[in-house]
Amino acid sequence: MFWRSKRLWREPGSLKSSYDAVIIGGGLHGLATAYFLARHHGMTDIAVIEKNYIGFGGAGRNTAIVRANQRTQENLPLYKEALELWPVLTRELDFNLMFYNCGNLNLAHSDAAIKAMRLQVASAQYSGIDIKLVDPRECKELIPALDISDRPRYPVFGGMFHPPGGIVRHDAVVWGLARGASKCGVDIHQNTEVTGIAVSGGRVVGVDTGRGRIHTSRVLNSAGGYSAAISSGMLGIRLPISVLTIQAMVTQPLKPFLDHVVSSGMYHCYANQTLKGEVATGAHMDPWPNYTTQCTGHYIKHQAEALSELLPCLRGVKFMRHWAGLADMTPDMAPIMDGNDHIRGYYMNCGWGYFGFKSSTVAGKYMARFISTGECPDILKPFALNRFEQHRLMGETAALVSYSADN
Amino acid sequence: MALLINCPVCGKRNGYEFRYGGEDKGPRPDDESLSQASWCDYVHNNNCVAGIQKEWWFHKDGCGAWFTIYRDTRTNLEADTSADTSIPEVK
Amino acid sequence: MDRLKDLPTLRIRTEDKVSFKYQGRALEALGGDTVATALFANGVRIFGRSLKYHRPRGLYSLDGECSNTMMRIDSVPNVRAETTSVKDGMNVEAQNGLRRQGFDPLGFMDALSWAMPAGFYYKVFHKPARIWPVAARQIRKAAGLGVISPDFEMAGRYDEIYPHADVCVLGGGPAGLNAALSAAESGLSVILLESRPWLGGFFDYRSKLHARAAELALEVANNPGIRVFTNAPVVGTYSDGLVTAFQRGSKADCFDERYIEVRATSTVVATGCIERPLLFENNEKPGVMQVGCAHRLARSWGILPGKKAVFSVGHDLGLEAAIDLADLGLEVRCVADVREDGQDPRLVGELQKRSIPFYRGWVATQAKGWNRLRSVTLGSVGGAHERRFDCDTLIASAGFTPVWGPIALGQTKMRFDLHTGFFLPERMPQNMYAAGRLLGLCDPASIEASGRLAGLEAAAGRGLDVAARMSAAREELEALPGTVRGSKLAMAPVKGKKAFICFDEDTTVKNIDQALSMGFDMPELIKRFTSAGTGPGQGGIPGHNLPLYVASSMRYQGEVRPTSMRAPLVPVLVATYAGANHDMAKRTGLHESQQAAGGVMERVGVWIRARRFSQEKSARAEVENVRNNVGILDGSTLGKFRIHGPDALKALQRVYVSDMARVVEGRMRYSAMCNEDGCVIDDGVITKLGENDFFFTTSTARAGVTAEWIRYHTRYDDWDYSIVNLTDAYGVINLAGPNSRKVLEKITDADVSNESFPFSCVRDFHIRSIPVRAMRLGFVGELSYEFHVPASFAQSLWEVLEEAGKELGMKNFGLEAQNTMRLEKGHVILGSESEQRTTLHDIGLGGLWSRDKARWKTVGAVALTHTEHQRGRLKLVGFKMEAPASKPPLDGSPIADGRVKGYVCTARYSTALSQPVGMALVEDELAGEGCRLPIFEDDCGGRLLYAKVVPMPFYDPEGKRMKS
Amino acid sequence: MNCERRSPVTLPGRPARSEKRDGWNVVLEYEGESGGPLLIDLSHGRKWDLQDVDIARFKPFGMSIPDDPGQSRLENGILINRMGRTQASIWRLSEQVPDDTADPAFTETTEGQLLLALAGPNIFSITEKLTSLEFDDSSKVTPFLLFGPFSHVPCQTVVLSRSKRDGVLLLACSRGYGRDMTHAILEAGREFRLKPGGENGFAAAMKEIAG
Repeated sequence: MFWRSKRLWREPGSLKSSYDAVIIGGGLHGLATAYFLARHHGMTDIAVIEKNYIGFGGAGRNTAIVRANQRTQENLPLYKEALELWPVLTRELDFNLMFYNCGNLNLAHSDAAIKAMRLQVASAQYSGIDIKLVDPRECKELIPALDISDRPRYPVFGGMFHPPGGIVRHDAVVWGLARGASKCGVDIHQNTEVTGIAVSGGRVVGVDTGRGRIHTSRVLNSAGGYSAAISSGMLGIRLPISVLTIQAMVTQPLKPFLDHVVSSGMYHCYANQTLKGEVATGAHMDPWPNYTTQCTGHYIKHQAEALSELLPCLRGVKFMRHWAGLADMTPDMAPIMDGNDHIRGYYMNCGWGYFGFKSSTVAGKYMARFISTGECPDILKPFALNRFEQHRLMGETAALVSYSADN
Repeated sequence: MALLINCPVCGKRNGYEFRYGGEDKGPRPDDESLSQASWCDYVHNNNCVAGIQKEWWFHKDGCGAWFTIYRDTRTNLEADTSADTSIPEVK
Repeated sequence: MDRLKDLPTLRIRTEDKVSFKYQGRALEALGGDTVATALFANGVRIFGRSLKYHRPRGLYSLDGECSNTMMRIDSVPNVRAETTSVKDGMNVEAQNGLRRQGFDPLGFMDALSWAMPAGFYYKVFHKPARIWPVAARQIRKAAGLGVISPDFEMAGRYDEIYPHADVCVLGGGPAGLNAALSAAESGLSVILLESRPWLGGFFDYRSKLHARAAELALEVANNPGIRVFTNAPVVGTYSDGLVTAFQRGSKADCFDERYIEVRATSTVVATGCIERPLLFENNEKPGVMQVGCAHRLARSWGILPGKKAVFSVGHDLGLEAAIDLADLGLEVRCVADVREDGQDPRLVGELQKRSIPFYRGWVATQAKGWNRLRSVTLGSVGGAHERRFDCDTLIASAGFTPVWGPIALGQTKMRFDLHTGFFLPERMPQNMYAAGRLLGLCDPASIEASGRLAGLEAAAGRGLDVAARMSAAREELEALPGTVRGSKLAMAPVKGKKAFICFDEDTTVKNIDQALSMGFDMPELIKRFTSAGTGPGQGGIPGHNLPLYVASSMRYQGEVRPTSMRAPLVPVLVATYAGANHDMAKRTGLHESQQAAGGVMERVGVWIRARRFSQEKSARAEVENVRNNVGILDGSTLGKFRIHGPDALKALQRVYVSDMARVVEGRMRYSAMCNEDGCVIDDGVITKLGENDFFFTTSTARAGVTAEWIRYHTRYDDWDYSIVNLTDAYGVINLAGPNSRKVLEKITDADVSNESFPFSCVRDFHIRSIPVRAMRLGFVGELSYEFHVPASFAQSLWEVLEEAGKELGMKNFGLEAQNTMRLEKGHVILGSESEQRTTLHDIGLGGLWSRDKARWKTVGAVALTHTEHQRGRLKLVGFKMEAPASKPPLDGSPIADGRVKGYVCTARYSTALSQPVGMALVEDELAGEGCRLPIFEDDCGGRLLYAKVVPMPFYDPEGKRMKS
Repeated sequence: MNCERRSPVTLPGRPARSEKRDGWNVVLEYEGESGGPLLIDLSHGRKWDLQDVDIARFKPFGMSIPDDPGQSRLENGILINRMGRTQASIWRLSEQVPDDTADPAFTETTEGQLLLALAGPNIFSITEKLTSLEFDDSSKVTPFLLFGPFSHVPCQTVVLSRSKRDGVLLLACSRGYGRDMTHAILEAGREFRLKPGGENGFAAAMKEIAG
């Protein structure tokens, strides 16, 4: 009765020889930009080109956590708006994105961490975001499985609770945006790999793909983990990005016992229970660049060690599936949204690291405005590439970089 | 993956004993010759090659040596480059 | 139920009675039973309810390929009853609403399945928006299988091992055993991992091959080069020969489960096959089971699977099982074989001999019954003929599917092989060899030969010269029967709604059709859309059928590829992965005495240190004691290094911002290190020991990476210098306060007067007979000595000082008191008064930078030049509150003036000044003296605190006290 | 005044015999040592770090430095471990020999390190529960040095002798880890009846190696 067994998005068939804009990457940022361009800016002659299938990369590999408790006022409004967009898009796309608004609890395990959290909490409150500091007892009330005794090597000192956050069904976002964009006329070309970006006279003139040249004057590089390789390999623009593997895993499904997303920077660990009942957990990165998306035994063991202390009841639960994705990390853990500058018509939206999911829709919204007008919207200006040469890193990480030789 | 890194002192070891030290960019240019842009390029920017790159590693849990290897970022395997001179040295 | 007796293949000990509880009932099992066989022997047929439709589910396989038999055992959820040995006193409970057998209040869900097509949730519950939160809660309640209590404490002992071998053989069946033997006979060390409790694989339970299995197992056990782990499922394979597994311990072991990480040069994969489920209507009814399940149930555990059985199979093992089970007393109503031809004629003859009707080219199309199977309809593969049989058991199997997880995890692509009907690797991963049934072999001799060959291949891969033996083994294998033609049937010829492709997720063939029609045309995407294969069975049931079915569908254009394999290949307890999880922290030589003195100990990086010595958070008494009297602090965690050699000075010039050539013997120099961005990463003092011989200190946090840092930044220079990390070699005791000299004078003969040992100098002398290097520093702003003492003497020195300070009332102080006092002095702690983007200039330490040493290419110097006069940066300032009676603002509170313009780094009540003081990083427009800082604390309800920028230091600005 | 020197660890055993040596309290023997492997605290033994580009020119205690990193040399109770191109560690495992380390290229590291010995049956079954380092690498000749993590802590380990699972192994790590490292080893060794051993037990094992 409910079912219309129709394709969710059109099969575009052959690749046209020209488009008004070409978007590299059929991930969330690419699809969202295409959707906003087509639906809100009247640019419908758009190709999204994707090497694999849509949602193959980070879009389908993240653990779907959404929140708006960033540290700096440059980031806060962006993430705040992103959070507010889920219900809007659910309605607009007529597709249930399954935003489960369960709230996020971040734990602090030292006075210094409490201090860092206070800055985050108060800054967010100042920006009108709902968040508060909580003490260990309140943490325990929120997450009864939490060990707040002094048994763990890093006892819980407190935390910050952020009710508007939660989790979203990531695949639904991919499919919903693809369907929405496709309905507005966007062509989604899967199994189509970009092989070059043609520039003439300082302007973008085309995109070469495994299926031929597309003439276009506007191209967006939103290829996630591959953005930096595309930028340096095809345009000679080297970016301050390292592409690292980030791993995550789920346990077997359980009846609900974990009602909020819980995370701990100290333990490099977050956990949340999906609507299916699985506990999804991850957080740490393998600190060497690679494109393999391979998992490591080391990592899943580390995760088990961390969970054993943080949420000890999980010791009786089994891991079921472990996977990895790519994170394009910048030195200040903030993205690069820039373009139409040295090369007219070339736009980039990359360097999201592991924040790419929660921000995808809002980044798409403003990148669409940027591309359609050629003028960078104010909200994106702080994310310009030149901040790195001007020694103005964003300050999204509270801690001193403990050590990273390559930065 | 079980990244193995070949330490010139200790031999093949678990990659987690090491710390990655970045793409090999050569010695830093003299202070005077660095503009903001070229400074940034040396310090922050990377090639991010999906392929073989020359890179630095440090044996932190072992002998404490810094050394370079060639590694294929698509497989995480160390590359035998003895016969291959086509791998570009990064500027 | 009476067990079959006197079978040589039995794995139960009839004299060994085990009692356990199931759903509150006391039941009896035999030694050697798994929970599943024990329950089955006790007449349990419904083991669980399915996740979505609450359909009754029974015993289907015996190796845990699906969630049918997952139980809650001793409060641990989702335990596979098939692979868990039953133990005395065990408490077994069924999951997912199965309160009593045969009744489930949510059983009606099955009737509603038509309303829940694939991707159902994406299409509903979001209009109107307000119903979604309610729906989400309901979905959550209905989802999930097991129950875990938040306060559950996992019992048991868990540890880990990291063994090495030349060859790691996965699977202890006939191929694996032979591989292990031939590798070991070549002189290699071998580790053999077998998930079942015994070796022998599919030889073990078969009447004619059982003896051979025992013979091989004995040979392996007697070979000193082979280390066998039974009860040890492989969970992951990784590149470079890493294999992870775990072992279930027995009573005799010192562990319940043990995490295993094997490092081997070569890996032989001999994991055999599991059965490929037959897709037909109600193909998962209790009473439907796989061939191996039925056969092993009888042969290993002495239990007949039912009374009247129908067989619908696609391979000779099915025929063999039918014959054998018939001989053991099962009434076999008929045997259907999906193959038109190709059967072993001998087996067909045996069926005839027993008058068992045999249908070639027939297959089960429908099972009937609710809680129990009542009848089965068989049909010809073409769909032309049909017959119904009453029975209580249907033994069904479409064919085999190789257990290729360990190969697929080795990063190789799997492709469909038309002959065997298997997914086989396009190429074997490096140093990995395959043997046995997973190649498609079925003949016992061929399987053994392929194992021997694989063992030799592994030996050759290890560099041994076994070429002659290898070619002999290859010839032997080639002379034997090759791979068996597999059944390619994807689906029985029915238009069923309830043909389940994935039991765990209740995904039907129809759901797959729906997904295909919506444009999901790749198995991997269909998996995501329909959840097929994402359940606790780890894809064991749908792993083969899903891609095969998709490929057989007209819509699919691409090459048939299975969905991705992911570790762990079998579910592993978090406790098992965590293993021993030893807590490794560093303690100073004074740890015990600090603790005994009431120190509140905390982790600080890798160390454990005393934060304070009372429960009073501000440690005010400790502060006052240091300010007015004398206190003592354990500072041993400070980083300490010696750098020496001809180029030592050059190396220091490279990393320190100051000119290190100006460090002279006998005096300390304070300086800082920056990263290339000009941001301060460390500070400390440098002292000169001799020509190109220096001793320097670093912050606690940096001690572990300092040598690495210096070596990194000189890596192109080929400089000759040596660094020795002496952090642990010296205890550091800080004696501070106006009375500290009085204490020191009592216990040393050295002249410690201000004249001969002034501020910022360093002296070596003895305290009693203990050698110390003393430094006069002023971090807390009082007369203060920092004693560096050989670590073995640290506790003794502490005792000497304590004794000497007793009459003055000397007391311990901790990090919190130190923090307050250094704040009063305006001294920074990196990470506290700085963040990632804070430069030396920002923090007010620009004066340390010596700009005339460009030739040393000092790390950070270029950025310091670029940023020296840059506007719009956060600068460190001192502040006092406008209302001196106000409380100190909380650390981390933003300075908010229309927008966030900085934040409070540290603020404390200063007893010495009788008012709060603090430091903040603020935008330079607010950094001028007298600027007003509006402070926005969290939960302040819009009421700001106001501070004003004042010069630092707050306390003793001339530094008279510390220089006194 | 009591100016004794303290080892980073106190082993959980009852000393049967001990002696004062240079301020250290050295346990020579613990009660009930016999049978099973021993864990012996040798932290009081003097240790030096030697670094020089031309390291081969040094002859500490009259011994030449092993040629290649990873090689060790044991003579008259002096163990020299070649750590790298320019670095060696020298451990004095016996009191019999006078010092010979005055050159500035030497830095005494006695105080900075925990030094333990594992000796007896099954010690490599114990170590494999704590590290993935490969002590049974047949290409290495005893004594040899392996640098690497034990239970995540960087260690210098020297295999003095080995046969199957048995042998004598030395382990050095940062002093601060003393308590937790000892605890981890004893925990791992429990199934093999690992016990605290006195210095005499080590001397006996050394004699066996020399013999």
